[in-house]
Amino acid sequence: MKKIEAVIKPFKLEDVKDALANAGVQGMTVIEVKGFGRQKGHTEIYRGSEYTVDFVPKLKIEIVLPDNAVESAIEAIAAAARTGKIGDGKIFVLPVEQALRIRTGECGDHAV
Amino acid sequence: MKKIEAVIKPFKLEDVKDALANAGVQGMTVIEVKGFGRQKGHTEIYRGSEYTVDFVPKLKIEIVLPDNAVESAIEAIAAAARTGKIGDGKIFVLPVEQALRIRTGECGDHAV
Amino acid sequence: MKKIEAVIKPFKLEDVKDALANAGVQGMTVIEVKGFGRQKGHTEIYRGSEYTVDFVPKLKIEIVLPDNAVESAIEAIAAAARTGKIGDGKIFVLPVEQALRIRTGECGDHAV
Amino acid sequence: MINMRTKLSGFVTIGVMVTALGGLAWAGEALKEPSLEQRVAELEAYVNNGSRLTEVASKIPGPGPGHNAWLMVCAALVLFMTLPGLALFYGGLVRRKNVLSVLAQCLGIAGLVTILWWAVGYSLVFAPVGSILGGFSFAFLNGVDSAANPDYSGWVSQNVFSMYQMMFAIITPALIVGAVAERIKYAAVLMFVGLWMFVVYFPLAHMVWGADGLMNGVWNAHSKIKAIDFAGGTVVHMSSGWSALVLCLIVGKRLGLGKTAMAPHSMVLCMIGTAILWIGWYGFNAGSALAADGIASNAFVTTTLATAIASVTWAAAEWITRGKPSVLGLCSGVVAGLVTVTPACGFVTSSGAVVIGVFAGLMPFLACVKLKAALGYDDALDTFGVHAVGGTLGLILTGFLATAKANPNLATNLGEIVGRTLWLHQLGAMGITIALAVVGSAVIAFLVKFTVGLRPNVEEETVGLDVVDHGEQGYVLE
Amino acid sequence: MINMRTKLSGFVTIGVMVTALGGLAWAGEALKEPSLEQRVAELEAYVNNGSRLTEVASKIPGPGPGHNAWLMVCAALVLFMTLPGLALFYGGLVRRKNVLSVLAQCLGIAGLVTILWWAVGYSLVFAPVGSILGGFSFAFLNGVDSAANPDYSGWVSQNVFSMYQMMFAIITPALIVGAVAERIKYAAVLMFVGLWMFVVYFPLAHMVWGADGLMNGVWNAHSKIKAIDFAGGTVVHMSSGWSALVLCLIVGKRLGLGKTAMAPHSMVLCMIGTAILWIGWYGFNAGSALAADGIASNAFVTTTLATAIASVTWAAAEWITRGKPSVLGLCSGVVAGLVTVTPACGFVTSSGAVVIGVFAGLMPFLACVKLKAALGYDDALDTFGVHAVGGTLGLILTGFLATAKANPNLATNLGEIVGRTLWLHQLGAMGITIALAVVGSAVIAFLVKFTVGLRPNVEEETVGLDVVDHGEQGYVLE
Amino acid sequence: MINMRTKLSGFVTIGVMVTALGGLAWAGEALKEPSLEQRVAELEAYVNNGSRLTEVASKIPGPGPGHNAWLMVCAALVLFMTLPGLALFYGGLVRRKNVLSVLAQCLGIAGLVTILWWAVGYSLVFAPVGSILGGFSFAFLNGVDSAANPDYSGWVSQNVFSMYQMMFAIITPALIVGAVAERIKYAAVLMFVGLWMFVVYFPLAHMVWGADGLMNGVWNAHSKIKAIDFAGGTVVHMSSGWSALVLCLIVGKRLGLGKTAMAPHSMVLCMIGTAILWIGWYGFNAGSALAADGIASNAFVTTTLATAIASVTWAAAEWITRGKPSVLGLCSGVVAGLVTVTPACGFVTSSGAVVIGVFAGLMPFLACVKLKAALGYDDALDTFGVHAVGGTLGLILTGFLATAKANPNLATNLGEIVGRTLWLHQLGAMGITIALAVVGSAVIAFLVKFTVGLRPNVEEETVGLDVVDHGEQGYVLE
Ligand SMILES: Nc1ncnc2c1ncn2[C@@H]1O[C@H](COP(=O)(O)OP(=O)(O)O)[C@@H](O)[C@H]1O
Ligand SMILES: Nc1ncnc2c1ncn2[C@@H]1O[C@H](COP(=O)(O)OP(=O)(O)O)[C@@H](O)[C@H]1O
Ligand SMILES: Nc1ncnc2c1ncn2[C@@H]1O[C@H](COP(=O)(O)OP(=O)(O)O)[C@@H](O)[C@H]1O
Repeated sequence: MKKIEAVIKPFKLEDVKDALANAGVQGMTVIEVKGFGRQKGHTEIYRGSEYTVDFVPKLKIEIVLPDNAVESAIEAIAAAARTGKIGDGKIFVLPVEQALRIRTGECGDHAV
Repeated sequence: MKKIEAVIKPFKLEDVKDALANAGVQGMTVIEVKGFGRQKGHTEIYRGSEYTVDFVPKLKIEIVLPDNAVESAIEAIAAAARTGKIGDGKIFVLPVEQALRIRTGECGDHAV
Repeated sequence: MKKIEAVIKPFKLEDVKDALANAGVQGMTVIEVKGFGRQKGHTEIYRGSEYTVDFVPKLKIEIVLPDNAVESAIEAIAAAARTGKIGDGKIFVLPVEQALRIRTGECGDHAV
Repeated sequence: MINMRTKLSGFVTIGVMVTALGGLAWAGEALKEPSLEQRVAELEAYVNNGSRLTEVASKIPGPGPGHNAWLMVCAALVLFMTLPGLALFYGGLVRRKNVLSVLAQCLGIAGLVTILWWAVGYSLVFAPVGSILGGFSFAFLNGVDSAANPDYSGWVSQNVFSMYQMMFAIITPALIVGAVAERIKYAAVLMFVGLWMFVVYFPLAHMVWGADGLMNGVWNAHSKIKAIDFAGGTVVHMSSGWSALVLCLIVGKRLGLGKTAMAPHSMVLCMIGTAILWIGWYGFNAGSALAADGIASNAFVTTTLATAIASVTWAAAEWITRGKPSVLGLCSGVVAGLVTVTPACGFVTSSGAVVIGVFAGLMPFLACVKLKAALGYDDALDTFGVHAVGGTLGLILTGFLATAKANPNLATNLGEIVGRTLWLHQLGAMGITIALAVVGSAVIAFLVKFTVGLRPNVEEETVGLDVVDHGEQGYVLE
Repeated sequence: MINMRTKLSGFVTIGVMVTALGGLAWAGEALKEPSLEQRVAELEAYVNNGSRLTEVASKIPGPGPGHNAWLMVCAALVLFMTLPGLALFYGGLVRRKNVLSVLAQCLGIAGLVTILWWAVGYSLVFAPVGSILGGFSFAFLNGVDSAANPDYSGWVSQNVFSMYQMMFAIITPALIVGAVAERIKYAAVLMFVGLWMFVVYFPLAHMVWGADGLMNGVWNAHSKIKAIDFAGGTVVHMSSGWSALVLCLIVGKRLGLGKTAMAPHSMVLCMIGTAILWIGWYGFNAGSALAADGIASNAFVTTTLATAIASVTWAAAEWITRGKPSVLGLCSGVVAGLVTVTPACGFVTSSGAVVIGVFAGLMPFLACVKLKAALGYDDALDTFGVHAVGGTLGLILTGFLATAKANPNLATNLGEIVGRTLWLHQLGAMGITIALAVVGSAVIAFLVKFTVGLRPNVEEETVGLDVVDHGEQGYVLE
Repeated sequence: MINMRTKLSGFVTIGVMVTALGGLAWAGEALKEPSLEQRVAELEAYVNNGSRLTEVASKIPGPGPGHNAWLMVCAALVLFMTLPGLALFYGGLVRRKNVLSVLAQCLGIAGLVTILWWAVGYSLVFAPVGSILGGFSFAFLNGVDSAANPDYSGWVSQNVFSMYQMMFAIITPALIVGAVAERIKYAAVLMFVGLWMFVVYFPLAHMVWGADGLMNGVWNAHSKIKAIDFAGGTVVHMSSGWSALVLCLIVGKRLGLGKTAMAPHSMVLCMIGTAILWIGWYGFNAGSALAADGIASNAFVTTTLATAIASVTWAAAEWITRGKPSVLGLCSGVVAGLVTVTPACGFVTSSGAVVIGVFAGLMPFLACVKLKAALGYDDALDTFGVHAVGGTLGLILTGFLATAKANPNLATNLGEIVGRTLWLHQLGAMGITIALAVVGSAVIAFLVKFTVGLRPNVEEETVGLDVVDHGEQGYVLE
């Protein structure tokens, strides 16, 4: 099993979700994160004080899935999340050693 | 070392924390996440507009611990988080290569 | 490639970011988390009710980077985040199998 | 909008007068024109909030502008107490997932009670005749127009008076919801309140404030119980507070109470609500003089002093007993002070108000912090601890502190008992109020329980009432 | 400030009087002293809000305290409706990233309209002479001082009257922004509003409320269209509502509409705003009597009843059609009730108000829920559905329900048509109002579009207007 | 409460009268009955806010309803400014972890000052005799009842007057906390304020507003410094603003200033607070006429114009200098306008107010944006920049713009100097006010520093004052 972690632009979530559903992915977990990278934030001014907010709001999607499903999931995410502008985000793949569905106690590929 | 990532129902946090403490786990990190899976969200209606909120609020617990402690921790979480209803969540185990306690500089199993 | 996950005290973010930039790290993702560990939370009292808030707000920093950059990044984080007081946090290193930049489709070390 | 009414006003006011005096002079039989001296006397009566001339025609038959303006402002202020004052005070204290349910309850009660009040409520409380309940002559606000009703207020339009009183009828049941917050169905709240108005509120309000009410010590010379309650210690606070206790016992505790944290989701909202309650309460207390006269002035002062002192006292008690004064403590003290001075505000001097303020800071503090913990009922937002305890305390203190120095009206029907046995009559009023509230609420609560049901199921209560009962979320902050 | 003005007041008031009566008696030619009987008659005129004596010198030439106090309170209440009432009502309904843009629009409009009103607006609306637009004699508030202007209100300072009216001129364009929220440039809003005041508001306000206005049925005996509009169904709600529709069609839909969720970011703010609107609306409606007299009393009551009933009706409609009554439904009903009763409040009885309340709960509900879905325009916060539909509905219902029983002024110029053909005149006013608003707004919108531009670019709209147009965030909650 | 007081009112008012006139006629020696002409003259005096007859008994010895209603409303409005107005304005500008500490400070100050005011404060400010400080004859509000005190306001109850003035005494020290927000112990705030009232506020208020005050130019013919300050430019804004500067210098900068972001945690709360301040300020400024008369009307207008124009000016300055007008800029402009027009509002015409508005938008803008950056003090929420700068500016502009056209009272004692050397007297008042505030605050601040201590430790400041000092969190949003 692998874990895919994808950082994407927030307004792309719907598209990515749909693309993943089409690719057969049924479950995922989404986290609000702040991204630092090439894409820059904005400046806020409050009376005399100027603050550079140098993070950009992003969403991180985490999916654990069987090895053979990884390729298509990555493609689905990449296609759906791309706008071509800076800040589109990254996809990382990590190894997973074990998985368990709490409700049923199922393990491994069956659990995800 | 391994990292356990468990997605659970928010109101189970207290129980899981206690169970882990009993299993000897002393530290963990908790993140608010949105879950997509079999369990469905709800519908909101604002005047003419209907929105299906199809995520469910969940908590993700992350624990890094020595290899030999993994089994008992998984059992503790699974037991404490189970309600038997859809949406109880998942437990994943990932490999960790290194750990460091910032305060002391300790490394490896001593750091977690 | 490796993924560094560092849990730090929130007010250390600026310092850590700067240290990482000096160490050549250009991108990272930051998540607000709740930490449970040796450092204890606080107590709140509302009329008759007393609540022990036993988590401490922390930030988790996630960086994916080439193997050869890991060492210096860890050192940078550890140095910048240290206050010497309990609760300074942890640094974990996990293996990463693949990385992809969505915008360009670049893979591997070039993507991070 | 814009008017050049000036030229027409003679006409206007005559129109009003005919309606107003209909009961006094038979239509057709005109009253004599007043003399110049009588006209001056009537103008002075306006300034003094004194009685109109009844034996001659009035040249100023409409409402008196200063008093009428004041009561319109006060009516708006009392509505402001509920919307959004109480809604925020309570809404801030619940968990995030239930905040809208509290707002919906306050809004829904405002709507429901308005309809009941318009249809029969006002009549049952303020129409003659009866010592327990009024009649139906004012049903559908029939005949309740811009002329004054001299039984209650000589210089304020009766329709304004009716709205002013309605605002009290709205906030009272809304107070109850604090005790059962986070775990009661919306339909159950509405059904409970609908019945409760008839069984508890309308009779109690008539007995205490109706011109021929059983417990109207100040104005009804024939009242059996010579109790006094300036602005609603019995009718508003005791009735709601004791009913709240009964209802929360029957509804049961919130799921997870004692195990999961149920900290207020926004002390900021709670504080905003508190401040609005304080401001609005001037309409409630000083407005209860039904004129912008010296009695209103006195009530304004006593209200301010008791409230500020109760706030300091409560916070000081926290500081001493636990090391920290809290915003919730300061706010609770404010509300406790306001509640406790309510029955007293028009009858006591500023020194009396200071005494009340100290008691008001201590007793409800003990009730919320010690008594509730000891007895273990789940009065979620302390409606009982603040309103029942504060209201009862205030009623009794009024018995001891009321003085004709503060309010000369006390010298008329009550000259014999003020400063002597008045407190016994207050105890009598206390007994009747508690009995009616407790028995009435218990019966209604069981009725609701076995029809629409009181509680959501466990799943629903866990998810929160906002989504379950209203299909909405309080905040969408991502 | 402390004063011992008592000894000086004779002087004060004479100073005021000279200014005030300048137009009536030539400076230098003193009026005769009044007799005692005349002095008493004038005091009675104050109480009755009747006409002053013009043939003798007045001993009470300044404003009358009860009425003047009332209108100052009402002016503050109407400002309270916009700041923060409407700002929160709208601000809570947008997404988090645009909340400040709504607040900035309300604040900016308040400032801009104040300057225009001071410079020429007040004069164009309330100075003689003209049936479509007033003159320039009051420009820069020249001569508008603390004396009353008997053309409009005999016992209120004209400068207070001018501020009271200004608060209406502020809230009206602020209503429009609801339709185009979340996707219009700040500069575009200000430019649109600046022009719109001259093209739509000032003429319309003069026609309906100006003493010599074309559609001022109540007070202008020579008006062509004998329409009535007590507090602004045409001037405020129809004008803003119909303009909003036009503007939102020209601006276009929000990016992602129908695809991404655009749920209100804070129903709590929205409810606070609603409650403040309700409270403030007493200043709007009852204040439109321009005195604390019986007509104000009546307007207070009709406003309350229609509002509460519309709120219940809207929520009941939701409960029936979708199974859940929502806080937004209760709030929308409140606003719809307030809007719909606005033109009627001073002309109908409490029974009439109940009828209005029921319609006000149903028709705007249908407009917001069914009509908008059917036609597909993006009236983001339902300015059209509530204000245009409610205002138009109210105007027409007023035609049928107005009665001299509620307001004897209707018997003067309109005795022949009230209860008969009045509704035809109302239709006439409706036609002119809609035509002016629609055509005027379309022209201005295109003007703005081709100069400063209406919309931010896609990137900016995605990020949100708060950061883009104001460099700020609504909440920093980490 | 319901009343049939009409029949009793003669009695009531006589009771009041005996108390009220105690000082004029020896008890026992009854005044003569007034003639009909005198009775009419006294009624006219009520309408005009003129002086009562003193040589005969009054038939209307209580407060006058229009004026009394107005001042009760105004007292409530001024309290509304602090609770929750200022609390939200400041609370929104701090970081989330300190929001409750600001609310607690405002609430605690309200309670503390009420107790001091009741005990001796009112007496020290308004009781005779002394040019620097009053006496003790009104201690514990002794003798301060519903009758008017003709030294200050002829037609308003003295107890209402005392509460109205108390609301000023509450908001003034509450303004100071803005400068030291986020880094001062709760106990330190309370101790500082407790002492500051005696050292700075009570003397200053007496000197400026006391009938025999040193700097009461308008009413005290024997005043040494013939300064004028209508609603508190010196007493409220300069005193708090200059004290704030001193205190924030002694307390020191916030930890991490300049390094970590300290953006306002909720501009929405800040805007709500601003709007409430604006509304409440009508009570502050127009209420300072102590009557609903023409001077109040004028103050209402000048306040509105200056405020709106300052808001536009500040935002325009931002737009020009940085490309974006911000909500904080619009709000800051509103407050700056209100502050600056405060000393002037009852003395200048509407044209004067426009001039003040422009200056009020520019000078505090420069002070907050440029001066603070240049000098580097940490006036966290700009109490100095807005209140000291605005108040001082307003005081001086009043010296130039005041005119008897706006307020005929200026012609009595000040006829010689208004329009000529008045500004020199204003400078004198400025000097005394700044000296007293700066020296007094410095001494008290060091006293607090070396007893209870001023600052929390580093750990506590990092965690935030809400949890540390109050054991609560502002929001629990999970
Ligand atoms: N090395 C990294 N490790 C973890 N997250 C990263 C890394 N680099 C970038 N990110 C995440 O990806 C987001 C997009 O990266 P950015 O450099 O802005 O654009 P792009 O991916 O188009 O080059 C960042 O906001 C950050 O959240
Ligand atoms: N493949 C997956 N990868 C990551 N997280 C998942 C995955 N599948 C489910 N989850 C998480 O687990 C939660 C529970 O899953 P769900 O399918 O609703 O119930 P159950 O685990 O009982 O089958 C989801 O809300 C989501 O957060
Ligand atoms: N075993 C663990 N797995 C994951 N996170 C941990 C673990 N132990 C500690 N943490 C995180 O590190 C933070 C700091 O740990 P703590 O024990 O309080 O202090 P210290 O690191 O100085 O010993 C915790 O708040 C928690 O977020």
